[in-house]
Amino acid sequence: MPFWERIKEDFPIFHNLGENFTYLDSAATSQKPYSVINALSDFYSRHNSNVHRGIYRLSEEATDLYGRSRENVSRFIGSSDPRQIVFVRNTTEALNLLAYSLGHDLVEGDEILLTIMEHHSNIVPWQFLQEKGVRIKYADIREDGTLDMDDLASKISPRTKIVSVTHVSNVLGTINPVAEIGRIAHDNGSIFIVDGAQSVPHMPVDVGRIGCDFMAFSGHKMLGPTGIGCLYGRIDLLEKMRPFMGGGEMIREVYTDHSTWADVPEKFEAGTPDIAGAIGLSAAVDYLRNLGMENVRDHGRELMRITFSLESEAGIPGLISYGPRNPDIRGPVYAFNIGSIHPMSVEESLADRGVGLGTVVHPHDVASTLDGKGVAVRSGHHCAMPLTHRINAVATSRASYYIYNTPEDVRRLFHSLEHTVKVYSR
Amino acid sequence: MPFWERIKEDFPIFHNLGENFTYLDSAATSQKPYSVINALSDFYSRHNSNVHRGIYRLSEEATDLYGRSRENVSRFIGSSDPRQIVFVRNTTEALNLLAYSLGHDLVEGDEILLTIMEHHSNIVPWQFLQEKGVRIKYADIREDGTLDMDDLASKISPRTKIVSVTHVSNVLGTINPVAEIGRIAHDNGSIFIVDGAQSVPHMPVDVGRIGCDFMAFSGHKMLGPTGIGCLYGRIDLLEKMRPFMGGGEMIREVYTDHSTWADVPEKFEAGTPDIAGAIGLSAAVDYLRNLGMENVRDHGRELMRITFSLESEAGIPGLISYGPRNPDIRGPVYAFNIGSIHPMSVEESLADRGVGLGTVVHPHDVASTLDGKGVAVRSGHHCAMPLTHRINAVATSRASYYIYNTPEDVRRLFHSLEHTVKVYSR
Amino acid sequence: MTDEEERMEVLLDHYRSPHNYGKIENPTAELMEYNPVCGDTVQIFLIVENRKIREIKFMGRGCSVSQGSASMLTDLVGGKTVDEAMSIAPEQIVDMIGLPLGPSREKCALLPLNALQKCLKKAGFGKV
Amino acid sequence: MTDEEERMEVLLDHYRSPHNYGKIENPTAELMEYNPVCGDTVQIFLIVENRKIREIKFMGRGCSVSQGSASMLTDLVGGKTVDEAMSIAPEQIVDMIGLPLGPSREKCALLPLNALQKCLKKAGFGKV
Ligand SMILES: Cc1ncc(COP(=O)(O)O)c(C=O)c1O
Ligand SMILES: Cc1ncc(COP(=O)(O)O)c(C=O)c1O
Repeated sequence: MPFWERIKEDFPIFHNLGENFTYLDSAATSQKPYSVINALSDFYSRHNSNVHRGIYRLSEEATDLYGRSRENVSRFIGSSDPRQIVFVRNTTEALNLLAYSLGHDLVEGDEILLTIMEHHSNIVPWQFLQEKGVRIKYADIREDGTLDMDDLASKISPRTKIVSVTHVSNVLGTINPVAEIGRIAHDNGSIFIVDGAQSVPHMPVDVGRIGCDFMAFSGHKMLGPTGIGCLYGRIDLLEKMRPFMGGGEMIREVYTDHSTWADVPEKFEAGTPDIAGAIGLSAAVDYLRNLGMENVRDHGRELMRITFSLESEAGIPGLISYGPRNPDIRGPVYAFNIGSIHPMSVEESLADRGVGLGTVVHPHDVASTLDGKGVAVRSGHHCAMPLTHRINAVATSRASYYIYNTPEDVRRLFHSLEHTVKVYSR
Repeated sequence: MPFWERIKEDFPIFHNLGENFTYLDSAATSQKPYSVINALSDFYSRHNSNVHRGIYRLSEEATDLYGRSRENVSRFIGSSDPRQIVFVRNTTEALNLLAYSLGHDLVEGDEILLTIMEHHSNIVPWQFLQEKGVRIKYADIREDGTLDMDDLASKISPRTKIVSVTHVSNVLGTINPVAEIGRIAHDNGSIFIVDGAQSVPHMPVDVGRIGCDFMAFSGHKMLGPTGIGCLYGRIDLLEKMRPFMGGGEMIREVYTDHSTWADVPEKFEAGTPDIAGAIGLSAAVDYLRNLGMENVRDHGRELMRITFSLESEAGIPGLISYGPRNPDIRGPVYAFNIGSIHPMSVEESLADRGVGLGTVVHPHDVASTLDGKGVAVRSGHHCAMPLTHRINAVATSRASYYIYNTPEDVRRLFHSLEHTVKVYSR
Repeated sequence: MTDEEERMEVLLDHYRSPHNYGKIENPTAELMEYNPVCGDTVQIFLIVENRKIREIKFMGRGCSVSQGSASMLTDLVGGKTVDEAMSIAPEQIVDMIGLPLGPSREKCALLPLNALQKCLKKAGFGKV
Repeated sequence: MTDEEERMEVLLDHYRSPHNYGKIENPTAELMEYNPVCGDTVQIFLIVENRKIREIKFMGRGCSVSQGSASMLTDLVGGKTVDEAMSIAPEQIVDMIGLPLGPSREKCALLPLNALQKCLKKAGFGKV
């Protein structure tokens, strides 16, 4: 078992920002251990050169390091072939690649099935296809913040070409039953895409067992550098797909009137890739594998348990929190509000009496007051506006945990929340 | 004046790989100084968090650093407003963004005018538009490797919606008269795009003086990290354009049935950007500004002068080199061959006698033999197949220089070339 | 109480019991301003007579900074001329609140001023 | 001369005066293989009789490694059975050349073998 209490020592930022810094925004981006930062420096200081096409040794070294990073990431998510990993900037680019490439073949009346808890990255790229008459449907959630599987089943139709679902909600923390959704999608003949942005960093993920056709995730949320992310895709599907961006590296031959494409995955990696980023991500994968993803998952679950128990102990007036209460189907994300502020409605506005009444603290004020106590949480719609509206909130505050967080960090959250309520109810 | 002879000391790779390492592949990617590598480490060790939307201090710091990087890059290329800088992965993505966004409004019969010396990044994205009937024309080059301006003028037409031209050829080194081409394009009512991948790193570039509507360039070729590049675009045009990728950060509001876009430049930056990459690029810009871009340009010109003079002194049998001989219209790129190997032609094949005869050394053998002497050059088509065919070569070898290269490096190139010829003519 | 705590108290008073909160029927001008980054909203209603702000009300949703700032601003400009209102500088609002805000909360603080000045412009009282 | 220099000499001899260079009219099978990364090309012509390679020729464009390897390979397989040819492993070619190649030049070295085996497959002689 990892020594969770000592993990912060591997992360220079905790050393530099000191004892009083409590980082609870890892769902937005994670901190980076020395090993990842050093992998970047080491690449630039010893191996830096462009990949592919160079036949001098340095370039072969860089190509080799880049290729090994791909293999490493591939193994990490249970992909049987490194060619199934396309390096992109982030989850968002991975999903856009799919929306552009798969979307090209969709026609008016075709349907895409999402859920109401999707991140904007898994909504907006598909909305671009609406202009050609493609329709988007959203599976709803139940009262407890889980996905309503009946609603999902009822919204799938013979026209549903794509089902794209987040593995773990970045607001509710809900872990969706993706293998089951995959069966429903495949039985229906639909392509099944999983947004793994919040799962790959936090739990063992095996694309084979999930049975997804594609999975998107970001390096920066799993200890890796910014600028690198991955699209996993089944090789037979990637091979059939049209490329997304055109340019260097992704071609076989270019003539003035036409071009032919390189093999997968290069076909989808136009231009000089983020070579150092891929190498940094590989170092992050090594770090996580060394901890053990089962352990990482247990740690996250334990922090959620502590969160729920401190929540009841603290009894903060007006505290509302969102998402499933069962830590087994819950990622380490805790979104909450102090009092509920509904979106302003123009119809009701005559009866409106403002918001500054009772035990209601706006999420901004929560984040700001917590920040004053050294606790970094995010507030807003967390790039999930449809979900925020669905739970009838203007915004939420969100604490999200990762491997370096400790029970003490959770205690600090609740102490600071108590302080916040005091400030705003004076 | 910078001490050119001491610049290598600022680059850890030269320290680590030692005296005998002569890096002549900066047109593919440049080496990185300590200041850039340290900027990355420093960000991850002290300021790392996601940008935008966070109201805790750390996130405001990261947002501030990211914004300053944008301002710094903007000033560096003479842009009057930082909102005109969109951060992308590389030149290739910048040009794809344009091809997708501007291309959306093109219709059958519309024309795009390129030159035959373009990099694949400035060809393939436009070829994607051929499927909707858009036509691509290529302005030819003259015998001396300069752009044939008469040919360009003759190929522009009322249907020409876009003129997109490289500022400096990555094979011939030709510096194109972009301001003049811009006038021709604008007089014709065409949008004018400049591929600055090989100019921004090597000479003072002022988008205002050039008068281009858009310019694309890559950080990794100008001392910056991999994974970050820029699209400069005139603010009024960017504001009118449709977004490229959809997702987080680029939206104002997302509803289940539609979304609205954030302001420029965020509208074009979907998902978590390469925050550290942008900060690293800004450090690279500081380093270059400190040297002085006029000095950088002089240094490159001087190395080309030395190259031409060593070329004539050495009198290497069969040596052919490409591109203009006048260092004033020539970037620090030197493509050459030892003997000429034409592409294999099926018609001539009966008369074909192979290539292993006379003083002909294949570019691969050149690069490989040079590598044995510690000299790193690239060989191949340098992502410019149409140009390579145009100059009737199967491939070329290319030495390309940057600020850390010295006259001694050029001498090593020619010594090693002499050695190469000896090996292959024994 | 420190100076900062005192100013915080003032802001919170405005937030908890906002002055000039509500709607004006048939206003001279009305405008809703929205900060997409955080979702804060301020809607301004004005009655202007002889280039003077005779009445101002607001409604809104948001944090203590945006709503408190709106309350303080409406106190400040009631009875002022439109030219005076148009010439209020962002720094004045930040000073009026008097708390260390940081860039994103500064945007919250300035939302009501932006709404007011846009509203006046929309009604044709912008400087020429 | 070192061992490596000697092997280099052998390769260069094959490169400068390739064995079996040229075209066969009406071959049993013919195939052109191309390495898109570097543009090297090898075209193989075969006459097969009774599952034996009676004649093999090649034409090509490329570096000493790809063309030298083609020359050596055609020497090697002339007269062999198609099964023998199909069972040549990549390592044998690398050993035959006997020089430190590195990954990208190894691809050059293997281009002729790939061409040959693809050509045989195309002609129906692939293992089932
Ligand atoms: C002229 C030119 N344009 C575009 C590119 C593509 O740059 P990147 O691979 O960084 O996208 C290059 C670099 O190879 C280049 O030299
Ligand atoms: C579920 C989910 N999907 C997608 C994303 C987008 O990730 P990125 O910004 O790295 O593209 C996020 C991160 O915010 C997320 O939580």
